[in-house]
Amino acid sequence: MLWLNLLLNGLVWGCALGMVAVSFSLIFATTRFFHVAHAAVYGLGGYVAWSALKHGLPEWAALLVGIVACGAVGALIQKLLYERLDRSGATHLVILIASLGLSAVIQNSLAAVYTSNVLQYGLPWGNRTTVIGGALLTNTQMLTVGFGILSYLGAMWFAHRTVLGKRMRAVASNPFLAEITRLQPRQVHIAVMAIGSALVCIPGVLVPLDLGLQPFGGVPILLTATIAVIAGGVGSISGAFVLALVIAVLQNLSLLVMPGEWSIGITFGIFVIFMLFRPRGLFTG
Amino acid sequence: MDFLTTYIVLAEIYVLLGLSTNLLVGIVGIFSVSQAAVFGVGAYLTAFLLMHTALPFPVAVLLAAALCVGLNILVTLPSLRVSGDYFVVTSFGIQLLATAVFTNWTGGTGGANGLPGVPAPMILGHEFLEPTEFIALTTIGMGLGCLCFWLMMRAPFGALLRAIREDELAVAALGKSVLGAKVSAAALAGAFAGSAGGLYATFLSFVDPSSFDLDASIFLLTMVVVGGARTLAGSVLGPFVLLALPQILALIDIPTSIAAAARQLIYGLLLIVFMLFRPQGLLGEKL
Amino acid sequence: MLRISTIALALGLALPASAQTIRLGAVLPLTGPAAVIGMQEQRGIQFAVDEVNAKGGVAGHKIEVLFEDNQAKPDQSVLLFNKLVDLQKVPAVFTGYSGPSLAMAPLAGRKKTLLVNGGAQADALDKASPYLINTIPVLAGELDVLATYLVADAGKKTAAILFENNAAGIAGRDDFLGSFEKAGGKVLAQEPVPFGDTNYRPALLKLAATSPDVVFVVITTGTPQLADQVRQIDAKFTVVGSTFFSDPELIANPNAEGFTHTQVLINAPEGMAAAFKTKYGTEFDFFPKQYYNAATVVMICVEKLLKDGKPVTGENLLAALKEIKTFKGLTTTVFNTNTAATQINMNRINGKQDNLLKVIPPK
Amino acid sequence: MSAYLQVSGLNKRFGGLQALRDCSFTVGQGRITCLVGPNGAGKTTIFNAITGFLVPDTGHVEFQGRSLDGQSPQQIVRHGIARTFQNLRLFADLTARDNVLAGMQDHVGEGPLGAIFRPFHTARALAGKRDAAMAVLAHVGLEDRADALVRNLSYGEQKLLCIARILATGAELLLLDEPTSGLSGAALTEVMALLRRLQSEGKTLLVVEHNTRVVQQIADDVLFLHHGHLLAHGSPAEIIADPKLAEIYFGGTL
Repeated sequence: MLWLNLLLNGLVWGCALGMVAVSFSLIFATTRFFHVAHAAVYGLGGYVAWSALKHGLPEWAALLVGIVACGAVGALIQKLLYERLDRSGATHLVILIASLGLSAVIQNSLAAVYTSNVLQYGLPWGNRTTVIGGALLTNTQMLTVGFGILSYLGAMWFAHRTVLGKRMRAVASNPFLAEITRLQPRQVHIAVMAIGSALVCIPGVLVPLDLGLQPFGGVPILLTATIAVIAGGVGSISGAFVLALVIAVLQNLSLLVMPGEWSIGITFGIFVIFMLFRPRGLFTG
Repeated sequence: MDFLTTYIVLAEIYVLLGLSTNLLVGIVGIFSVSQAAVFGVGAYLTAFLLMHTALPFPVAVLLAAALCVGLNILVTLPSLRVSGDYFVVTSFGIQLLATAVFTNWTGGTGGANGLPGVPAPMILGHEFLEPTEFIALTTIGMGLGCLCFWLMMRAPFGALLRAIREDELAVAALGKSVLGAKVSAAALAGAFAGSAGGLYATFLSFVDPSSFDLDASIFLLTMVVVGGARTLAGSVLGPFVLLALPQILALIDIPTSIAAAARQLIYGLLLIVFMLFRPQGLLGEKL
Repeated sequence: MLRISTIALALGLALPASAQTIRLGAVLPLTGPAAVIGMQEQRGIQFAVDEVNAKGGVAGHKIEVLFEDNQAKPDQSVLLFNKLVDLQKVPAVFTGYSGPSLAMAPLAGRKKTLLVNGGAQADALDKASPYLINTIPVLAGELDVLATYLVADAGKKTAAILFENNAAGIAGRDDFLGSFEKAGGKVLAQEPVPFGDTNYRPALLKLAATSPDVVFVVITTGTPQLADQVRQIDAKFTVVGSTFFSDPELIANPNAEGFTHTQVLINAPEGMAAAFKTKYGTEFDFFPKQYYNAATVVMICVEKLLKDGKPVTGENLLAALKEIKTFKGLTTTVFNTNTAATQINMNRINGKQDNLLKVIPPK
Repeated sequence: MSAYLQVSGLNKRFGGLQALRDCSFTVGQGRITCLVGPNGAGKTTIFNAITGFLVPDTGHVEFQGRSLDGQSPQQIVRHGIARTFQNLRLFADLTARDNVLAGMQDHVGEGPLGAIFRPFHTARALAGKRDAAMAVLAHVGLEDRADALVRNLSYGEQKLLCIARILATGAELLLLDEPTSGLSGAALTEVMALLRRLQSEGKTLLVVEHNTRVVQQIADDVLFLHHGHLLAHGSPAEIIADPKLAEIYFGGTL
């Protein structure tokens, strides 16, 4: 039953994609900056964890080091680059170009330091498989699903239950009002960039654990994730996660009816048509 | 000195693309990240016409440019329904869709193998093979492009586009068709990109999807922004500077093993520095 | 080990201390997704040249290779080719990847500069230009050997193909499809994978569903990830591949057990592989070896011209190559045409060893 | 023969809000009619409905006997109706002259083909239009500020430029959205004088106005709008004298 395997594979990939989409959605909805360098931070997380592992830290500690590092880098990016640009009245295009430049800087630094070869984490337990309902799942895949759901629930809890989360949604819903009230949007932006960047480290480690580490690996994943965010309705965390799952499953199941090379093209094709009729996304937040 | 003439020929082709991108992104304010896709269609179509039909070079390029006019209008129409940030992602989508078609439609575009053996331009019996000859074609092409851009900006059409960029509603209230102006601008931008594609394919005699992917679109955007947004001078300066940059950076002797990655890193740094301290680029106006 | 150094010593020519350095060019993808191969190719060339220079160079002349990064794009390749030929007056340029090589081929002919491809195997390269020489057999020759071995010797009837969606992958698919069906087999299905994407699982699942005897895989990077994923989906078919499978990292991977592949015979003496690893920290695998061999071929031609007192130009290099015809670098490379014919072995990976099954001499 | 401008039975609902409720009125040619009413009474909504920016749920608009229903803003401007905006919406980065030029109709070279293939004709025509723009600026007293960027003009000057810009369209019915708001002293009198002068030159003005003293000085007729419905109409004296309207408008007598 090829379709079951493809479906499962799609759900696993959807969870990884969902984590990238949710983290991007948190940032994009609040700051409205098109943070393309999120793909580079995703890559950075994987390499930091890889180095921590090579220096003898246990797996969970290496992941933690990656998460903290990405969070710090996210906050720094907001403080030193985006905030300064925003204050000097930069338009969204200017901020996007700066973000593209930053992405090139980070990814090429990784390529210079770690070479462009496909690196392995070399953790044998990652590949061991267990049979679930007639389909084979590796430990890494199960971890990805686990972390995916955890991240989604965590993001929802954060956005709706915590004070900072509520402030974040306030700033997202009315940036102008936030400016003049005591919400201090600048602080919220830094916090949300830190949290979003920290969260993206998790898929940044789990995906390469399964598929190998490459410096330029983050860009295709982020583009698909932005589609999930936009199609799901900016600001809606559920929208982002659900759409990520839908896109991933569709991409995998599309193999049943067509050769693989068209699955990416089809995804973007459907998205472009979708945007023409539903410009504000499904679950407008 | 083929190296210098090749650099100038490529820069002049990219100036045509710079005019196209500047017109859309800088002047009309449609933030398109898919100009390289239209450039690609121009290149593939010209190559196809020259390789499979008896059409002379000028007719093939004009035909390709005409189709790109239509294509660019189609590509920019969504921007009328979809606002700023959302259009960026749609534009990313269009570019990736085009790359998927270039890479997989082996029948038409030669797929990932690309299309080797594109014949050199043949005008009035003279074959433009060497860069020293080809430079005449690109100089004329660029000249015509700049002339059109300059005339257009001086005419009421340019004033109308600038007004639209500031406040579409006010322009409509003054009895002007905003849609008509945007479609005309997209048509002009398409003609520039299509003809640039034709020149590119016949100069290299080989085209493959790598020249028309997302990186290429981002490179076009960066050329316009660094050279200078919204001005003719910016559209001309940008390509010459950014094409020379890798050669200039090559003069700094970095250990070969990381030299290339370091150069791309410096390239990225330049982008950030420009956006922080001179967002209007070298010769442009504020975006 | 190298014949060149021994000849130079034997002649004991008292050459002027600062004999003029001979400069060669190289246009390779050193950044971007294609860099993973371009960098290995660069290391292969540099390693061969450093070794020769350490022993006094070619007939006393030091060799220097100028590397340019084309990011695997044709316009950059043409620009940098012209730069190397015009400014640095190099007589020969190394290239990788089919696209850029095809873009530079007409220029090489017009400028009479030797264009040396040591890694790309697309069939179009064979006749692209008289000045484009391929020191690695085009894929068609290699896959013909593989297909006939699978059907005739191993009795396999049905196959499926997993190919990377780029020039090398598509060439591989077309050649294997032709050869396997000519040899009497039947290809049930084929599935592409985007270049640079190491997520093979969906494609493998689809191919496994057609339950073929073998799955032919033509991908340039990520072979270890492929092996892991084949085991993860508990696939019943045997995995077969081309010479890209002779990658030490893959051979050492337990999941690669039973992988059968052709190998363009190019093995490095023990000391060299270790020396390469200490110098660059990466394996002396397929691409570095191929470009080490390509560099050796070019240097042997240079040495012949110097000995005959002829100027080292592209034209003379091509003539020298045609004259020498058979080269004893890392492997015996025979140039009946522009594309080398080399000995091809059939190997199977067992117990982390790449065991020889059958030897097929160059035709 | 129906009135110069005939608005009948306009209704428009935005979700819960009934912005226009069976609103009907007429405007006489050559008269200055003031549209008065508390904030949110639907005054700007009426302007949007007349000028084609808003399609009413029901109701009709007729201008000089010709129906405007379903016509695009461009077509309506061609018929001779032009409006200004409460928040001005001038082109800040363009000069005063360019703002007026943007309002002028039938430019040669306003499309790409004309601009590129008939450059000399375009240049000549543009020179003519520039002089016409100067005349319009002179008409409103801004001739010495022609080349100043809008962002460098005073608020009063910007208000005058808004009127100049719609004059450039050649419209005969001018819909002015609070032309005097935020002005006082000399600037206020200057604008009021301009409005009267425009009337004397045959223009018809429909003016949204809050300042009752201005209404008294310039209005021929007054339309009192409340909750999207025409509550009353008549001479300024009648409307202002009516205690009920004052109650609604000010919550107390004048």
